[in-house]
Amino acid sequence: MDEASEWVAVSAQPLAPDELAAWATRRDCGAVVTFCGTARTTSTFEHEIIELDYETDVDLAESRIRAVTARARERWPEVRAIAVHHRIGTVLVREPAVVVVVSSPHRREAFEAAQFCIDAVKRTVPMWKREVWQGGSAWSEQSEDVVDVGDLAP
Amino acid sequence: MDEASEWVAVSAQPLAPDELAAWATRRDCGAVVTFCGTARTTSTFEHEIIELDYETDVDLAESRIRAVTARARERWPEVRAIAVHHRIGTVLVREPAVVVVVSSPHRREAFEAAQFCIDAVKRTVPMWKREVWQGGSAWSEQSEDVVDVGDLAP
Amino acid sequence: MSRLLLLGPAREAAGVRSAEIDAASVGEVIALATVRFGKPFAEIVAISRVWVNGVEASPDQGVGPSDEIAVVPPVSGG
Amino acid sequence: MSRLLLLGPAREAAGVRSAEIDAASVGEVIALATVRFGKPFAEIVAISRVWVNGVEASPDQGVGPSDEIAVVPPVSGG
Repeated sequence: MDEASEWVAVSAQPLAPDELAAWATRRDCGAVVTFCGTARTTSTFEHEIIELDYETDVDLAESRIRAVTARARERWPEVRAIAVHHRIGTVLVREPAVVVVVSSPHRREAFEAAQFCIDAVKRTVPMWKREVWQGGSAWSEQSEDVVDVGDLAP
Repeated sequence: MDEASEWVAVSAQPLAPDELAAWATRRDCGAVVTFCGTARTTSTFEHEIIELDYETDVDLAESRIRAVTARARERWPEVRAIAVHHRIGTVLVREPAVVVVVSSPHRREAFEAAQFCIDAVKRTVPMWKREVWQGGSAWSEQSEDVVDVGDLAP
Repeated sequence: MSRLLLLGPAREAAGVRSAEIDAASVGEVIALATVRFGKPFAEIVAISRVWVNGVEASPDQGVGPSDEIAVVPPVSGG
Repeated sequence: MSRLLLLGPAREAAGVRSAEIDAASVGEVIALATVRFGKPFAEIVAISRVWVNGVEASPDQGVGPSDEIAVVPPVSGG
Protein backbone atom coordinates (compact mmCIF):
# COMPACT_ATOMS: atom_id res chain seq x y z
CA MET A 1 0.00 0.00 0.00
CA ASP A 2 1.54 3.27 -1.09
CA GLU A 3 1.45 6.29 1.19
CA ALA A 4 -0.92 8.20 -1.08
CA SER A 5 -3.67 5.61 -0.73
CA GLU A 6 -4.90 7.09 2.54
CA TRP A 7 -6.28 10.59 3.11
CA VAL A 8 -7.73 11.42 6.52
CA ALA A 9 -8.62 14.95 7.56
CA VAL A 10 -10.69 16.69 10.22
CA SER A 11 -10.99 20.42 9.64
CA ALA A 12 -13.33 23.38 9.40
CA GLN A 13 -12.87 23.60 5.62
CA PRO A 14 -15.87 22.82 3.40
CA LEU A 15 -15.60 19.28 2.08
CA ALA A 16 -14.95 18.51 -1.59
CA PRO A 17 -16.35 15.02 -2.36
CA ASP A 18 -15.52 15.29 -6.08
CA GLU A 19 -11.90 16.13 -5.31
CA LEU A 20 -11.64 13.11 -3.02
CA ALA A 21 -13.24 10.82 -5.60
CA ALA A 22 -10.89 12.06 -8.32
CA TRP A 23 -7.94 11.46 -6.01
CA ALA A 24 -9.16 7.90 -5.25
CA THR A 25 -9.71 6.93 -8.88
CA ARG A 26 -6.87 4.65 -10.00
CA ARG A 27 -6.00 3.12 -13.34
CA ASP A 28 -6.45 -0.40 -11.99
CA CYS A 29 -9.77 0.31 -10.21
CA GLY A 30 -13.22 -0.22 -11.67
CA ALA A 31 -15.15 1.09 -8.67
CA VAL A 32 -15.23 4.28 -6.63
CA VAL A 33 -17.86 4.58 -3.89
CA THR A 34 -18.46 7.98 -2.29
CA PHE A 35 -20.57 8.48 0.82
CA CYS A 36 -21.64 11.97 1.85
CA GLY A 37 -23.22 12.43 5.26
CA THR A 38 -25.17 15.64 4.80
CA ALA A 39 -26.80 17.96 7.33
CA ARG A 40 -30.56 17.60 7.17
CA THR A 41 -33.54 19.50 8.49
CA THR A 42 -35.12 16.70 10.49
CA SER A 43 -34.00 15.58 13.93
CA THR A 44 -35.28 14.15 17.17
CA PHE A 45 -36.20 17.71 18.15
CA GLU A 46 -39.48 19.35 17.22
CA HIS A 47 -37.68 22.02 15.24
CA GLU A 48 -36.56 22.43 11.66
CA ILE A 49 -32.79 22.26 11.80
CA ILE A 50 -30.96 25.01 9.91
CA GLU A 51 -27.37 24.05 10.67
CA LEU A 52 -25.23 21.63 12.65
CA ASP A 53 -22.19 22.48 14.70
CA TYR A 54 -19.55 19.77 15.11
CA GLU A 55 -16.91 19.72 17.83
CA THR A 56 -13.94 17.44 18.53
CA ASP A 57 -10.24 17.37 19.21
CA VAL A 58 -8.69 17.21 15.74
CA ASP A 59 -5.65 15.06 16.62
CA LEU A 60 -7.69 12.59 18.60
CA ALA A 61 -10.40 12.37 15.92
CA GLU A 62 -7.90 11.89 13.08
CA SER A 63 -6.07 9.16 14.97
CA ARG A 64 -9.36 7.33 15.64
CA ILE A 65 -10.32 7.63 11.96
CA ARG A 66 -6.95 6.16 10.97
CA ALA A 67 -7.70 3.18 13.22
CA VAL A 68 -10.92 2.68 11.23
CA THR A 69 -9.20 2.82 7.84
CA ALA A 70 -6.49 0.43 9.07
CA ARG A 71 -9.18 -2.04 10.08
CA ALA A 72 -10.90 -1.65 6.70
CA ARG A 73 -7.57 -2.48 5.00
CA GLU A 74 -7.30 -5.69 7.01
CA ARG A 75 -10.83 -6.74 6.12
CA TRP A 76 -10.73 -5.72 2.44
CA PRO A 77 -7.12 -6.02 1.27
CA GLU A 78 -8.24 -5.49 -2.35
CA VAL A 79 -9.19 -1.89 -1.53
CA ARG A 80 -6.84 0.69 -3.07
CA ALA A 81 -7.58 4.21 -1.81
CA ILE A 82 -9.54 5.35 1.22
CA ALA A 83 -10.37 8.96 2.07
CA VAL A 84 -12.28 10.00 5.19
CA HIS A 85 -12.80 13.72 5.75
CA HIS A 86 -14.89 15.13 8.58
CA ARG A 87 -15.81 18.75 8.82
CA ILE A 88 -16.07 20.54 12.18
CA GLY A 89 -17.72 23.82 13.10
CA THR A 90 -20.82 24.99 11.29
CA VAL A 91 -22.33 22.82 8.55
CA LEU A 92 -25.42 24.16 6.77
CA VAL A 93 -28.33 21.95 5.71
CA ARG A 94 -27.44 20.10 2.46
CA GLU A 95 -23.70 20.48 3.04
CA PRO A 96 -21.67 17.33 3.74
CA ALA A 97 -20.36 16.94 7.29
CA VAL A 98 -18.45 13.77 6.48
CA VAL A 99 -17.25 12.17 3.26
CA VAL A 100 -15.92 8.63 2.78
CA VAL A 101 -14.43 7.53 -0.55
CA VAL A 102 -13.18 4.01 -1.30
CA SER A 103 -11.79 2.69 -4.58
CA SER A 104 -11.08 -0.92 -5.50
CA PRO A 105 -10.73 -3.09 -8.60
CA HIS A 106 -14.26 -4.49 -8.11
CA ARG A 107 -17.31 -2.82 -6.66
CA ARG A 108 -18.32 -5.19 -3.87
CA GLU A 109 -15.26 -4.41 -1.75
CA ALA A 110 -15.63 -0.68 -2.35
CA PHE A 111 -19.25 -0.71 -1.16
CA GLU A 112 -18.56 -2.89 1.84
CA ALA A 113 -15.48 -0.98 2.97
CA ALA A 114 -17.16 2.42 2.53
CA GLN A 115 -20.15 1.35 4.59
CA PHE A 116 -17.90 -0.15 7.24
CA CYS A 117 -15.85 3.05 7.44
CA ILE A 118 -18.80 5.38 7.96
CA ASP A 119 -20.49 3.01 10.43
CA ALA A 120 -17.23 2.66 12.38
CA VAL A 121 -16.44 6.38 12.28
CA LYS A 122 -19.83 7.13 13.82
CA ARG A 123 -19.19 4.72 16.69
CA THR A 124 -15.48 5.12 17.37
CA VAL A 125 -14.60 8.76 16.70
CA PRO A 126 -15.27 11.34 19.43
CA MET A 127 -17.43 13.88 17.59
CA TRP A 128 -20.25 15.92 19.06
CA LYS A 129 -23.01 17.57 17.14
CA ARG A 130 -25.16 20.52 18.14
CA GLU A 131 -28.39 20.96 16.24
CA VAL A 132 -29.27 24.58 15.58
CA TRP A 133 -32.75 25.89 14.78
CA GLN A 134 -34.31 29.33 14.57
CA GLY A 135 -33.95 30.65 18.11
CA GLY A 136 -32.23 27.74 19.79
CA SER A 137 -29.81 24.84 19.76
CA ALA A 138 -29.03 21.64 21.64
CA TRP A 139 -26.67 18.69 21.52
CA SER A 140 -28.00 15.83 19.46
CA GLU A 141 -29.29 13.01 21.56
CA GLN A 142 -26.06 11.59 22.96
CA SER A 143 -26.62 7.99 23.86
CA GLU A 144 -23.76 5.83 22.62
CA ASP A 145 -20.39 5.35 24.24
CA VAL A 146 -17.47 5.92 21.92
CA VAL A 147 -15.96 2.46 21.48
CA ASP A 148 -12.72 1.16 20.04
CA VAL A 149 -12.77 -0.14 16.48
CA GLY A 150 -11.61 -3.52 17.83
CA ASP A 151 -14.82 -3.73 19.86
CA LEU A 152 -17.08 -3.54 16.81
CA ALA A 153 -18.74 -6.74 15.65
CA PRO A 154 -16.64 -8.25 12.83
CA MET B 1 -42.37 10.74 -5.17
CA ASP B 2 -41.90 13.90 -7.15
CA GLU B 3 -40.93 13.80 -10.78
CA ALA B 4 -37.50 15.30 -10.14
CA SER B 5 -36.47 12.39 -7.91
CA GLU B 6 -35.46 10.26 -10.89
CA TRP B 7 -32.76 11.01 -13.43
CA VAL B 8 -31.89 8.33 -15.98
CA ALA B 9 -29.69 8.99 -18.98
CA VAL B 10 -27.70 7.01 -21.53
CA SER B 11 -25.55 9.20 -23.75
CA ALA B 12 -22.11 9.80 -25.17
CA GLN B 13 -21.56 12.83 -22.92
CA PRO B 14 -18.86 12.60 -20.26
CA LEU B 15 -20.46 11.84 -16.89
CA ALA B 16 -20.56 14.37 -14.05
CA PRO B 17 -20.83 12.46 -10.76
CA ASP B 18 -20.57 15.62 -8.65
CA GLU B 19 -23.43 17.24 -10.55
CA LEU B 20 -25.61 14.16 -9.99
CA ALA B 21 -24.74 14.06 -6.29
CA ALA B 22 -25.56 17.77 -5.89
CA TRP B 23 -28.88 17.20 -7.64
CA ALA B 24 -29.69 14.24 -5.35
CA THR B 25 -28.87 16.07 -2.12
CA ARG B 26 -32.11 17.04 -0.38
CA ARG B 27 -32.86 19.03 2.75
CA ASP B 28 -34.41 16.02 4.45
CA CYS B 29 -31.64 13.56 3.50
CA GLY B 30 -28.63 12.71 5.61
CA ALA B 31 -27.03 10.32 3.13
CA VAL B 32 -25.91 10.50 -0.49
CA VAL B 33 -24.14 7.46 -1.95
CA THR B 34 -22.38 7.77 -5.30
CA PHE B 35 -21.03 4.81 -7.25
CA CYS B 36 -18.71 5.37 -10.19
CA GLY B 37 -17.89 2.44 -12.42
CA THR B 38 -14.61 3.51 -13.99
CA ALA B 39 -12.70 2.13 -16.96
CA ARG B 40 -9.62 0.29 -15.78
CA THR B 41 -6.47 -1.07 -17.36
CA THR B 42 -6.89 -4.69 -16.34
CA SER B 43 -9.15 -7.20 -18.06
CA THR B 44 -9.46 -10.86 -18.93
CA PHE B 45 -7.24 -10.15 -21.92
CA GLU B 46 -3.45 -10.20 -21.76
CA HIS B 47 -3.28 -6.54 -22.75
CA GLU B 48 -3.24 -3.26 -20.91
CA ILE B 49 -6.57 -1.65 -21.71
CA ILE B 50 -6.42 1.98 -22.82
CA GLU B 51 -10.11 2.64 -23.43
CA LEU B 52 -13.50 0.99 -23.49
CA ASP B 53 -16.16 1.39 -26.13
CA TYR B 54 -19.79 0.94 -25.05
CA GLU B 55 -22.68 0.22 -27.41
CA THR B 56 -26.43 -0.06 -26.88
CA ASP B 57 -29.79 1.17 -28.08
CA VAL B 58 -30.42 4.29 -26.02
CA ASP B 59 -34.21 3.99 -25.72
CA LEU B 60 -34.08 0.32 -24.82
CA ALA B 61 -31.27 0.85 -22.29
CA GLU B 62 -32.99 3.81 -20.62
CA SER B 63 -36.24 1.91 -20.31
CA ARG B 64 -34.45 -1.06 -18.73
CA ILE B 65 -32.67 1.28 -16.30
CA ARG B 66 -36.03 2.80 -15.34
CA ALA B 67 -37.30 -0.70 -14.53
CA VAL B 68 -34.34 -1.05 -12.15
CA THR B 69 -34.97 2.25 -10.37
CA ALA B 70 -38.67 1.41 -10.08
CA ARG B 71 -37.78 -1.87 -8.39
CA ALA B 72 -35.37 -0.06 -6.05
CA ARG B 73 -38.21 2.29 -5.06
CA GLU B 74 -40.40 -0.68 -4.17
CA ARG B 75 -37.68 -2.26 -2.04
CA TRP B 76 -36.47 0.95 -0.37
CA PRO B 77 -39.44 3.34 -0.19
CA GLU B 78 -37.42 5.66 2.08
CA VAL B 79 -35.09 6.49 -0.81
CA ARG B 80 -35.56 10.02 -2.17
CA ALA B 81 -33.55 10.62 -5.34
CA ILE B 82 -32.01 8.12 -7.73
CA ALA B 83 -29.79 8.98 -10.68
CA VAL B 84 -28.37 6.40 -13.07
CA HIS B 85 -26.30 7.68 -15.99
CA HIS B 86 -24.48 5.39 -18.41
CA ARG B 87 -22.04 6.66 -20.96
CA ILE B 88 -21.74 5.07 -24.41
CA GLY B 89 -19.00 5.35 -26.99
CA THR B 90 -15.38 5.77 -25.95
CA VAL B 91 -14.50 5.89 -22.25
CA LEU B 92 -10.84 6.40 -21.34
CA VAL B 93 -9.17 4.63 -18.41
CA ARG B 94 -10.05 6.42 -15.11
CA GLU B 95 -13.20 7.96 -16.61
CA PRO B 96 -16.58 6.79 -15.28
CA ALA B 97 -18.66 4.66 -17.64
CA VAL B 98 -21.61 4.51 -15.26
CA VAL B 99 -22.68 6.56 -12.24
CA VAL B 100 -25.37 5.69 -9.69
CA VAL B 101 -26.42 8.21 -7.03
CA VAL B 102 -28.96 7.51 -4.29
CA SER B 103 -30.04 9.82 -1.48
CA SER B 104 -32.14 8.95 1.55
CA PRO B 105 -32.78 10.21 5.06
CA HIS B 106 -30.53 7.47 6.53
CA ARG B 107 -27.47 5.86 5.06
CA ARG B 108 -28.34 2.16 5.13
CA GLU B 109 -31.06 2.49 2.48
CA ALA B 110 -28.85 4.68 0.29
CA PHE B 111 -26.03 2.12 0.33
CA GLU B 112 -28.32 -0.85 -0.27
CA ALA B 113 -30.31 0.79 -3.06
CA ALA B 114 -27.16 2.08 -4.81
CA GLN B 115 -25.58 -1.36 -4.75
CA PHE B 116 -28.79 -2.97 -5.94
CA CYS B 117 -29.09 -0.49 -8.82
CA ILE B 118 -25.60 -1.05 -10.18
CA ASP B 119 -25.83 -4.84 -9.75
CA ALA B 120 -29.20 -4.87 -11.51
CA VAL B 121 -28.11 -2.50 -14.27
CA LYS B 122 -25.20 -4.82 -15.09
CA ARG B 123 -27.52 -7.80 -15.41
CA THR B 124 -30.67 -6.33 -16.96
CA VAL B 125 -29.55 -3.56 -19.32
CA PRO B 126 -28.38 -4.48 -22.82
CA MET B 127 -24.93 -2.87 -22.95
CA TRP B 128 -21.89 -4.20 -24.79
CA LYS B 129 -18.33 -3.27 -24.08
CA ARG B 130 -15.32 -3.49 -26.37
CA GLU B 131 -11.93 -3.43 -24.71
CA VAL B 132 -9.32 -1.49 -26.67
CA TRP B 133 -5.57 -1.90 -26.30
CA GLN B 134 -2.56 -0.70 -28.29
CA GLY B 135 -3.03 -2.37 -31.64
CA GLY B 136 -6.25 -4.25 -31.06
CA SER B 137 -9.69 -4.58 -29.50
CA ALA B 138 -12.30 -7.21 -28.65
CA TRP B 139 -15.67 -7.55 -26.99
CA SER B 140 -15.41 -8.18 -23.26
CA GLU B 141 -16.10 -11.76 -22.37
CA GLN B 142 -19.85 -11.98 -22.99
CA SER B 143 -21.28 -14.73 -20.89
CA GLU B 144 -24.44 -13.61 -19.15
CA ASP B 145 -27.90 -13.44 -20.60
CA VAL B 146 -29.61 -10.11 -20.13
CA VAL B 147 -32.42 -10.87 -17.67
CA ASP B 148 -35.49 -8.98 -16.49
CA VAL B 149 -35.25 -7.14 -13.20
CA GLY B 150 -38.12 -9.31 -11.93
CA ASP B 151 -35.94 -12.37 -12.43
CA LEU B 152 -33.24 -11.16 -10.06
CA ALA B 153 -33.06 -12.76 -6.62
CA PRO B 154 -34.90 -10.52 -4.15
CA MET C 1 -42.21 -4.59 -42.26
CA SER C 2 -41.03 -5.06 -38.69
CA ARG C 3 -37.92 -3.33 -37.48
CA LEU C 4 -35.06 -5.61 -36.47
CA LEU C 5 -32.58 -4.05 -34.04
CA LEU C 6 -29.09 -5.57 -33.94
CA LEU C 7 -27.12 -4.86 -30.82
CA GLY C 8 -23.44 -5.24 -29.88
CA PRO C 9 -21.91 -8.39 -31.30
CA ALA C 10 -25.10 -8.99 -33.34
CA ARG C 11 -24.68 -5.59 -34.98
CA GLU C 12 -21.05 -6.39 -35.68
CA ALA C 13 -21.84 -9.80 -37.19
CA ALA C 14 -24.65 -8.43 -39.34
CA GLY C 15 -22.73 -5.33 -40.37
CA VAL C 16 -25.83 -3.17 -39.84
CA ARG C 17 -27.52 -1.69 -36.82
CA SER C 18 -31.08 -2.30 -37.95
CA ALA C 19 -33.06 -3.81 -40.78
CA GLU C 20 -36.64 -3.88 -42.06
CA ILE C 21 -37.98 -7.40 -42.38
CA ASP C 22 -41.36 -8.55 -43.59
CA ALA C 23 -42.45 -11.58 -41.58
CA ALA C 24 -45.36 -12.79 -39.49
CA SER C 25 -43.57 -14.18 -36.43
CA VAL C 26 -40.42 -13.69 -34.38
CA GLY C 27 -39.02 -16.99 -35.61
CA GLU C 28 -39.61 -15.99 -39.23
CA VAL C 29 -37.91 -12.60 -38.72
CA ILE C 30 -34.85 -14.33 -37.27
CA ALA C 31 -34.79 -16.99 -39.99
CA LEU C 32 -34.91 -14.38 -42.74
CA ALA C 33 -32.25 -12.29 -41.00
CA THR C 34 -30.00 -15.32 -40.74
CA VAL C 35 -30.34 -15.95 -44.46
CA ARG C 36 -29.58 -12.30 -45.15
CA PHE C 37 -26.60 -11.89 -42.75
CA GLY C 38 -24.96 -15.32 -42.91
CA LYS C 39 -23.10 -17.67 -40.60
CA PRO C 40 -21.34 -15.30 -38.14
CA PHE C 41 -24.72 -13.73 -37.46
CA ALA C 42 -26.37 -17.16 -37.05
CA GLU C 43 -23.75 -18.03 -34.44
CA ILE C 44 -24.53 -14.91 -32.44
CA VAL C 45 -28.28 -15.47 -32.75
CA ALA C 46 -27.83 -19.00 -31.36
CA ILE C 47 -26.60 -17.58 -28.03
CA SER C 48 -28.83 -14.49 -27.94
CA ARG C 49 -32.21 -13.65 -26.55
CA VAL C 50 -34.85 -12.02 -28.71
CA TRP C 51 -37.05 -9.21 -27.45
CA VAL C 52 -40.16 -7.69 -28.98
CA ASN C 53 -40.67 -4.08 -27.88
CA GLY C 54 -38.31 -4.64 -24.95
CA VAL C 55 -39.91 -7.84 -23.70
CA GLU C 56 -38.52 -11.34 -24.18
CA ALA C 57 -40.40 -13.20 -26.90
CA SER C 58 -40.78 -16.77 -28.13
CA PRO C 59 -40.23 -17.73 -31.81
CA ASP C 60 -43.93 -18.28 -32.46
CA GLN C 61 -44.95 -14.81 -31.26
CA GLY C 62 -46.66 -12.86 -34.01
CA VAL C 63 -45.20 -9.52 -35.10
CA GLY C 64 -46.54 -6.62 -37.08
CA PRO C 65 -45.28 -3.45 -38.78
CA SER C 66 -45.08 -1.42 -35.59
CA ASP C 67 -43.05 -3.98 -33.67
CA GLU C 68 -39.37 -3.71 -32.88
CA ILE C 69 -37.54 -7.02 -32.64
CA ALA C 70 -34.15 -6.87 -30.88
CA VAL C 71 -31.41 -9.49 -30.96
CA VAL C 72 -29.81 -9.31 -27.51
CA PRO C 73 -26.51 -11.20 -27.19
CA PRO C 74 -25.12 -12.03 -23.74
CA VAL C 75 -23.37 -9.22 -21.83
CA SER C 76 -20.31 -9.30 -19.64
CA GLY C 77 -22.41 -8.76 -16.50
CA GLY C 78 -20.23 -8.70 -13.38
CA MET D 1 0.74 18.68 35.51
CA SER D 2 -1.31 16.43 33.24
CA ARG D 3 -3.42 17.92 30.48
CA LEU D 4 -7.15 17.38 30.80
CA LEU D 5 -9.07 17.61 27.52
CA LEU D 6 -12.77 18.40 27.74
CA LEU D 7 -14.81 17.45 24.73
CA GLY D 8 -18.32 18.32 23.54
CA PRO D 9 -20.81 18.42 26.40
CA ALA D 10 -17.92 18.07 28.91
CA ARG D 11 -16.32 21.20 27.46
CA GLU D 12 -19.63 22.99 27.68
CA ALA D 13 -20.26 21.92 31.29
CA ALA D 14 -16.74 22.88 32.39
CA GLY D 15 -16.68 26.11 30.42
CA VAL D 16 -13.15 25.39 29.20
CA ARG D 17 -11.66 23.19 26.52
CA SER D 18 -8.67 22.02 28.52
CA ALA D 19 -7.06 22.33 31.94
CA GLU D 20 -3.76 21.54 33.62
CA ILE D 21 -4.22 19.30 36.66
CA ASP D 22 -1.58 17.98 39.04
CA ALA D 23 -2.54 14.46 40.11
CA ALA D 24 -1.08 10.97 40.22
CA SER D 25 -3.93 8.90 38.78
CA VAL D 26 -6.83 9.17 36.37
CA GLY D 27 -9.30 8.99 39.25
CA GLU D 28 -7.54 11.81 41.04
CA VAL D 29 -7.52 14.03 37.91
CA ILE D 30 -11.25 13.52 37.50
CA ALA D 31 -11.97 14.11 41.18
CA LEU D 32 -10.03 17.39 41.16
CA ALA D 33 -11.71 18.48 37.92
CA THR D 34 -15.12 17.75 39.42
CA VAL D 35 -14.31 19.96 42.41
CA ARG D 36 -13.11 22.71 40.09
CA PHE D 37 -15.96 22.61 37.55
CA GLY D 38 -18.94 21.71 39.75
CA LYS D 39 -22.13 19.73 39.46
CA PRO D 40 -23.05 20.00 35.74
CA PHE D 41 -19.58 18.75 34.93
CA ALA D 42 -19.89 15.90 37.46
CA GLU D 43 -23.11 14.82 35.77
CA ILE D 44 -21.41 14.62 32.39
CA VAL D 45 -18.41 12.79 33.83
CA ALA D 46 -20.74 10.20 35.33
CA ILE D 47 -21.86 9.12 31.84
CA SER D 48 -18.51 9.60 30.07
CA ARG D 49 -15.54 7.45 29.31
CA VAL D 50 -12.05 8.60 30.20
CA TRP D 51 -9.12 8.13 27.83
CA VAL D 52 -5.41 8.56 28.46
CA ASN D 53 -3.52 9.39 25.25
CA GLY D 54 -6.42 8.11 23.20
CA VAL D 55 -6.85 4.80 25.01
CA GLU D 56 -9.58 4.01 27.50
CA ALA D 57 -8.24 4.10 31.05
CA SER D 58 -9.34 2.92 34.50
CA PRO D 59 -9.45 5.31 37.50
CA ASP D 60 -6.41 3.75 39.15
CA GLN D 61 -4.16 4.22 36.11
CA GLY D 62 -1.18 6.41 36.92
CA VAL D 63 -0.63 9.63 34.93
CA GLY D 64 2.35 11.91 34.49
CA PRO D 65 3.12 15.36 33.08
CA SER D 66 3.19 14.21 29.45
CA ASP D 67 -0.16 12.45 29.57
CA GLU D 68 -3.35 13.77 28.04
CA ILE D 69 -6.54 12.73 29.80
CA ALA D 70 -9.74 13.16 27.78
CA VAL D 71 -13.30 13.15 29.08
CA VAL D 72 -15.33 11.51 26.31
CA PRO D 73 -19.11 11.86 26.70
CA PRO D 74 -21.45 9.62 24.67
CA VAL D 75 -22.01 10.52 21.04
CA SER D 76 -25.14 10.37 18.95
CA GLY D 77 -23.77 7.42 16.95
CA GLY D 78 -26.31 6.25 14.35
